[in-house]
Amino acid sequence: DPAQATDLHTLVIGKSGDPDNLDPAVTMTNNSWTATYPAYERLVRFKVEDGRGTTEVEGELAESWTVNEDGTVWTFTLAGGHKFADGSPVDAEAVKFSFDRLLKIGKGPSDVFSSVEKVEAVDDRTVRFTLKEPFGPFLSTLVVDGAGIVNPAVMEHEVNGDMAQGYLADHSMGSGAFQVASWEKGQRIVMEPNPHYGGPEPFFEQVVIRIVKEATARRLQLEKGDLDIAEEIPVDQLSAMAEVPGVTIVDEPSFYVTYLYLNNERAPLDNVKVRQALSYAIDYQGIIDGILLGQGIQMRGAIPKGLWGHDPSVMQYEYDLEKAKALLAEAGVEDLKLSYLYAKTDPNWELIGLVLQQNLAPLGIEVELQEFAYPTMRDKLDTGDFDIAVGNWTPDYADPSMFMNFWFDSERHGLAGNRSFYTNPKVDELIREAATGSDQAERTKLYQEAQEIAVEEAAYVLLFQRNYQFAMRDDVEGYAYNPMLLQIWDFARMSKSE
Amino acid sequence: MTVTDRPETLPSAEADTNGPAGATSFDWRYVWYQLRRSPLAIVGLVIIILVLATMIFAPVLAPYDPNAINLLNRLAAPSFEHWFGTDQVGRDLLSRVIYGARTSVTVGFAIVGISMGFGVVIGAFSGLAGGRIDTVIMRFMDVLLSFPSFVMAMALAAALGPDLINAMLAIAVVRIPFYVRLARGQALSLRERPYVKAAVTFGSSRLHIVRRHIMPNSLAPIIVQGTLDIGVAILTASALSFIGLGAQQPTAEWGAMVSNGRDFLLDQWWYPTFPGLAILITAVGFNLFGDGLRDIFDPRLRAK
Amino acid sequence: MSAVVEVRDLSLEFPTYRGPVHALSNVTLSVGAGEIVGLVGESGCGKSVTSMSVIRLLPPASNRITEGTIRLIGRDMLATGERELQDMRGKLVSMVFQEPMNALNPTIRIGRQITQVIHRHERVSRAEAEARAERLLAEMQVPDAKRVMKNYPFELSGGMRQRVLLAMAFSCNPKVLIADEPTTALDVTVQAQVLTLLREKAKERGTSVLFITHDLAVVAQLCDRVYVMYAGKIVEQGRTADVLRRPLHPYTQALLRSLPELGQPKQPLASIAGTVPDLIHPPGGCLFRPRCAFAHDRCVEVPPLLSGGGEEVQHAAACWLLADGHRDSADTGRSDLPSNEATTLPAKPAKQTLLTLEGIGMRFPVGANWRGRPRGYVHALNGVELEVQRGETLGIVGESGCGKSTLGQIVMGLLRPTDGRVLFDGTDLGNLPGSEMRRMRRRFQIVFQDPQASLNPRMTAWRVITEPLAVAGGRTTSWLKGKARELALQVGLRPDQLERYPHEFSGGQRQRIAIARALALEPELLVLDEPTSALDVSVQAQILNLLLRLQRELDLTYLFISHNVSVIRHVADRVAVMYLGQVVELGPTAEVLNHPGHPYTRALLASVPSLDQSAELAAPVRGVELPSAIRLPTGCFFRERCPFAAAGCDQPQPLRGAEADRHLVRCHRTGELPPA
Amino acid sequence: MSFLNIIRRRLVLLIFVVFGVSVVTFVISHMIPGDPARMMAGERASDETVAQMREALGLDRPLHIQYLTYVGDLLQGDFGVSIRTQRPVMDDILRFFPATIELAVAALLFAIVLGIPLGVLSAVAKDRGIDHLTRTLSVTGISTPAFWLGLLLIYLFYGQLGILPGSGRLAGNMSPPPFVTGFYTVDSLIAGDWAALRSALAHLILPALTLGFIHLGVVTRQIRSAMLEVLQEDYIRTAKASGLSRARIVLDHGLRNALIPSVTMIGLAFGDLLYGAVLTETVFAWPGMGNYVVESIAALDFPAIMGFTVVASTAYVLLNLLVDLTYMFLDPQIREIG
Ligand SMILES: Nc1ncnc2c1ncn2[C@@H]1O[C@H](COP(=O)(O)OP(=O)(O)OP(=O)(O)O)[C@@H](O)[C@H]1O
Ligand SMILES: Nc1ncnc2c1ncn2[C@@H]1O[C@H](COP(=O)(O)OP(=O)(O)OP(=O)(O)O)[C@@H](O)[C@H]1O
Ligand SMILES: [Mg+2]
Ligand SMILES: [Mg+2]
Repeated sequence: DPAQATDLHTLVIGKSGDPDNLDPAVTMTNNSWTATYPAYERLVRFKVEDGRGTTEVEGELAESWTVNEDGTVWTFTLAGGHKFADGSPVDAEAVKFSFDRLLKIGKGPSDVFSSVEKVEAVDDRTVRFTLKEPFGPFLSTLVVDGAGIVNPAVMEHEVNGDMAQGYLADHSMGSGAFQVASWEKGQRIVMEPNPHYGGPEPFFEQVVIRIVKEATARRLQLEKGDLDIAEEIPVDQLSAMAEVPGVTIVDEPSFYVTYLYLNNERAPLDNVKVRQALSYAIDYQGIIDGILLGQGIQMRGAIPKGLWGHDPSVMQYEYDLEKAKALLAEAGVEDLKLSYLYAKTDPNWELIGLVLQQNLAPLGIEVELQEFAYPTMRDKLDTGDFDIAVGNWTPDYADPSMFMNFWFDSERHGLAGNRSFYTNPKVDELIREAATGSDQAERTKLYQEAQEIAVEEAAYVLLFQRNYQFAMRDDVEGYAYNPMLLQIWDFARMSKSE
Repeated sequence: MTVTDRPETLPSAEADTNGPAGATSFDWRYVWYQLRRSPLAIVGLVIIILVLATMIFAPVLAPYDPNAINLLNRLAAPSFEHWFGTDQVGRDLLSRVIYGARTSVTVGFAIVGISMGFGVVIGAFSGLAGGRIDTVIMRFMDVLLSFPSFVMAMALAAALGPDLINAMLAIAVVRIPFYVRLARGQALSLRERPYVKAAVTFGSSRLHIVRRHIMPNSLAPIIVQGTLDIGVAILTASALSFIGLGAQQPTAEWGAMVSNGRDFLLDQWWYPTFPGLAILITAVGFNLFGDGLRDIFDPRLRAK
Repeated sequence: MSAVVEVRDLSLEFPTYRGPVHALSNVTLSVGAGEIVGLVGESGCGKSVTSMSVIRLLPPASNRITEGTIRLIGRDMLATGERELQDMRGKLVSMVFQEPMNALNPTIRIGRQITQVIHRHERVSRAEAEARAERLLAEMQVPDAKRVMKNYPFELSGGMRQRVLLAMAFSCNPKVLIADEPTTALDVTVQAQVLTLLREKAKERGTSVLFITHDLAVVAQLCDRVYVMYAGKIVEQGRTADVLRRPLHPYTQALLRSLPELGQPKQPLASIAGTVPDLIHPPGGCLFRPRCAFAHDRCVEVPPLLSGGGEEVQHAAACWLLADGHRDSADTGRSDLPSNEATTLPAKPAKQTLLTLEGIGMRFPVGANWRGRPRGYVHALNGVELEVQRGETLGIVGESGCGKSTLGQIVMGLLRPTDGRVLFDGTDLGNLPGSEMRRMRRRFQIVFQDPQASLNPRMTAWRVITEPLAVAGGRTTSWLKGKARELALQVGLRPDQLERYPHEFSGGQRQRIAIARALALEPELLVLDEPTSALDVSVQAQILNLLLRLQRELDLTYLFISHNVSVIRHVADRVAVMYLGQVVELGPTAEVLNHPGHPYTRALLASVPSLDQSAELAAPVRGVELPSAIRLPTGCFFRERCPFAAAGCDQPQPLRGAEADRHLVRCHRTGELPPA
Repeated sequence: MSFLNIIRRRLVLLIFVVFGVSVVTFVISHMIPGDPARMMAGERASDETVAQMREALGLDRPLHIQYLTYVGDLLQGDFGVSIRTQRPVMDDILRFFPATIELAVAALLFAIVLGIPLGVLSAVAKDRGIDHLTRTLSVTGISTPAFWLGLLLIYLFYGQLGILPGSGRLAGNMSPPPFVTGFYTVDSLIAGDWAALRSALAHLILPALTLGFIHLGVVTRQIRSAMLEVLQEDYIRTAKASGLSRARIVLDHGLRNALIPSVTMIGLAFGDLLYGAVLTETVFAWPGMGNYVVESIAALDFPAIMGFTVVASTAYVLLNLLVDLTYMFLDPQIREIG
């Protein structure tokens, strides 16, 4: 039995990368959210039912809310009793301050709230958001990390009008259960309980987030009990780890999807037949079995399984070489040479490229692998300088618009999302209408209609919806998986058994 | 005719009482003799020959197509079918290590060739020209030498796009100053040799002096340095590949293979181990042989 | 007399890649108590190997002693262990080596290097050791010993260093001192001082000395007895006077006769043909046989040492002639001296100036200050005025560093003088355009000192020789080869060897190649920068003969640079004596050398050791260091070292002479000097 | 050459190097596709957000203005803001620098302490068994890919034997000692925190060994060849002829002189440690500059890369200066004449 290397009241998480910045108005990475999400509270949060997170929201700081007729004015009533780590209460002013700050700083996280026109503190416990136009997913956007409520006292640390960005980059000033106590760059972040936390007293006296870059090392440390949780274990090692006594593998379906962009504006992929041929030529199950070791499912439509709006009956391409050949012949193209654009960001991308090379060879298509640094790759994506590229996508908030509107709206050509340069006016119309509506059933219908067209036109090759996995000591309790909160743990509700 | 003026017709006139050939002259018998006495250099030579043979006969030696993937046979342990096991897309590692010799050794030679070629020409010219031109060139080289070379290579490779050719160029560029210095030093010292001065006295052109006197006589130390450098170049190129800035898939390259295999070290130790060993052995070969050559050619180390 | 050093039948070989080098074969020698014994021979004959073997200093792995014994003060050195050997070295026997420049550790202070040796062998306190070291230095005539103790070697001149090494060698009062060419690298004036010192101290302390040299004159001045070595063998031994006066072995005879001091000026010397045998494949029997004028059938057997008979004790030589009674003295037998036909010098043509040097000055920058400017200048030449007449040989003589080579290079246009002009045949070389300069260059050529370094090791002999012609272009290989053959014959090389590379030739042959190359363009003037100083005397004689013959045949003009007064005396028509970058005396050779007018010339001549034992070796300059060429002295440059310095010497001296431009001297006291 | 002269030359060189490095990195950074503003704004940012960002960063201004601004800031110690971490580059570098130096010093100590005796031994026993062994070791050191050796050591000492930690600078449950030098080993010693000292040392061993092994080879080889050269100098013969003991000859006369040329070599090797550090730090997740720059390069975070290269090359030039001065100090010929 491996020794209990960590304290009972300390939780140690091993992650592969250092957070970049701890300011919720600045950071855009999951690695940072591991620390920032628990350090701040938001107006709403995801519900937990039967120990599992759902994509539905409930109040966190907010007790209740109302929305006006046309969906442009949202009024929240705060619950009270929530306090920042310095003991000051979380009031309407603080909410207004946080959103004003977010929008003023104007970095990545503010983008979700571009529809917000103004935020007003009506009284101590009432805040009112006015939107420029109705925005269906507004409520669900309030759970994102950027919507964390920051203590206005932070302004004491402002330097040269930076709205305290310098300070918050490596400190926290929220009302969440744990606050950042120290951060040795590249090594670890130590979090300690917020003495004024409004919720029940947490079990842990300390949470340590350690940066262990090598997967191998993370694995060894977890097996030895130096870590309680180890993120990002390569699939190949999961089965071996599962055998180790004291280790549990958390393995859950996620909204994390991987797909291929086909450049819809560049010959020959502007030909729908060619795109369809490619979609038929790929050995989906082979990829899932071979690369993910079966830890995933083939995508069916753009909206992943588990998210509302998912359509279990939409058409799914399957590996059919004959059909692919036929379609290609119909398109009248041969001896194709296509580039495959990828980066090292996701190790699977390279493997997918290798499989693609192998899969398309029988069609007489030669695939050239082109690897670039991720920023370069993105630039090429932005400008459409590729034939085939690979991409991963997770939703920021739990709404099908995260997929449908981002992926298919022709206005988003070259932006994150529609990197296939897909254009279909009918689809545009459907998804735009769906985005502004506030009735879930109505919206579902519109999205499914649009999805059917887009899938038929094979704008993307929809590869797989991957499982989310990490390894955990089996004495860690209270973890509730939520597909929207990858790499985020609710430390306040977790504990360890003796 | 008097005794004093008779041509030396004696059979023993070949006498070279000063022992082995002069400091820079080349005597194959001497080289061979020294090599034989230096078992390590022989080991190096044998390794180099083996590596070169592997490189040339890769298609014959490799049991499989190095790029054929087989997702059903991923990460197979070494066995009779796959002596070195397979990688995470089921490619035969032995075949990839064998083909890797082509990439790595070619890259090594290319890097040294490029940096040596440019370096020697610039250095010889600079040394012979002297004066202001020399000063400017050498200051420039000083600057280049002070560059954090590996990081520059990394940045260049990253910016130009990770690619073996770019990595090669990047490494070659930052190595040029070494050869410039070496060749310039040679030129400076040879410039003072009486035979070069003599050549000046009968009106030789600068080109003649460089071609006939400087180049042939500065070659030995430069070649020795080059041999040693091939090992370094192979290591550097594989290091760039290791951090993902060198060879691209599906090219078989040792550094990239170690890099890909590092995550599998614990359960599939063979994956990073064999390509790493290949780098090590090849570099050892060139270094041992280069060391041996240096001992032979370095006049300072010659027994008096 | 009990021998302190006794080497018997010592044979030693070095294994090499071409086979074993038989460096010593059956060497037998002994040194008695208090005796100074010389070991002479040409380069590579095994002198150093012998001396190093005596104290077992050769790295054991590099050589093999095949037979023989070595006894030192009664101890069998071949049976002594390394520890004991270490105890003996420095205490019972010490050694002084040739290169004082490198023989001291550059990073340790002089004082410590000496006390280290004392501490090693004697248990004395630090203070005592230091006091003793200082006393020793003072004894070795090191001025300001206290300061020198704190100096590093590079701060001392060569002569000083050799004194320090002597102090080290004498520090533990050894019974035996082995000196391996201790003065070869020194200037003659310094050599004279060091030799005098060595002899005095050895006699004072009763130390036996084994003195190794290639210079017979030094032996004459220093040694009681002498051994002559040839190709790893002792060929002759005896009292110095006997050996030098009545050499028994043909080699010794020939060697003596090839010395320029014994020849007639401008007449061919009796050189020894051929070269030293290859010690890897030595000829059987007598090793000198292939070069010996008296070789006969018996010589295929190894000759033993045979007494020369007569009243001379221990005078013996390894030559069958002595046994067979073919001859009994050097005066009989065939003479190698050429007939007198060459002695009639061709009549000098009317005076015609070929080369004129006008106020030549040359400064080299040294060091650099923080702004990158030179911190000072070496004043290598300071206003040299010379004229060379067509057809004559102008000799330039002077000690190391006096600017001889610099002058040669300026004449050749290899260096551009900082002041003054060089006129060749009336044309100022300083402002010739490139192409004309190139054409002009063909009319004067140079031969350098080190024949090895003057030939490109990667060119075959014929390419080297014809390089000047090939540079001009437009010649076929066969034409060039033909030309090379002609030139080779002219300088006495075998044409069939022309495909070889320089390292396959002997030193003398290489110098012939260099001369052939210089002749290729049929120049009028040859600058000869110490063309023989890297060669053995026997080979030197060959080259000098060759040069004299070529001058006659081709009507050449020579600027002959040398530090060797005898060589200059032999070849030069006129001589210029240089000191610190100035010509201090100039005139016809015989006149200058027989009636020197400048105190420096006198000192120089007095320092040259003579074969005549009765001529006492003198150390006539004051023991002051040679002034630095960076901070030149004021007034007469020789003032500080001059035994005749007087008022007025602090003024710069012009070259002046009684008979205008026949014999010029840069000294205002010339007339007042006592007769030499 | 005088001390002042050396210093002057190095400082002038430094100006050129910094200028050169900044120009080259600046050019490279503008050669690459990829818009820093977009990178900073985040994946899904709208065009307005990006434009706003670009303006804030001054990226909308002409290139030469951007360069001048950059150099101007540089001279004031302002290296700009990292794209990746969005923090001042200088802060980041200062934070990571001590870790790298600690590792490099440890590696160099290992290499020197072991390499000098080995080199001496090898030279003294030239062409004998021990020489072959030492040379094999040193050539292996020089030829070993650091990244691979690191992996093997982790596998062995951490994975299989479990006796040494395989990554990081300190056990995860420990707080670093109060900052004095930035070296955890030294700082924990100062603070008297033995547990931290033990942990810091344990964490240092494998990376230092990995990095040091290469340099062990370099040092051994250098000392050997310098010793061989020195041992056949005439003054060694003089020492032998004076009966000095072998140890004294080898160590006092031999090593003393062999060290002088070796100082330069070893000093430059220290500069090369940076190269090794990049790889070693990656493998051992050592939170130092190497690691930082690899990540910056992966993200094409050019303000960070430029900052790093400027600092690294400055350090390199200063190191060279130090080496030159040491060399001058060791060589009496230069020291005394000045
Ligand atoms: N280590 C060695 N290996 C091979 N041959 C050697 C070695 N040392 C000396 N010899 C050879 O032994 C012979 C005698 O050399 P030694 O040094 O004794 O000559 P020397 O008389 O001292 O000459 P010099 O006047 O040039 O000093 C030479 O032929 C030389 O080439
Ligand atoms: N290139 C140079 N740079 C600096 N100093 C020089 C240079 N060449 C010669 N010297 C100096 O000039 C002086 C004269 O040197 P030169 O070589 O002409 O003397 P030399 O009489 O030929 O001596 P030797 O007999 O030793 O050959 C010496 O002090 C020498 O150190
Ligand atoms: Mg000798
Ligand atoms: Mg000279």
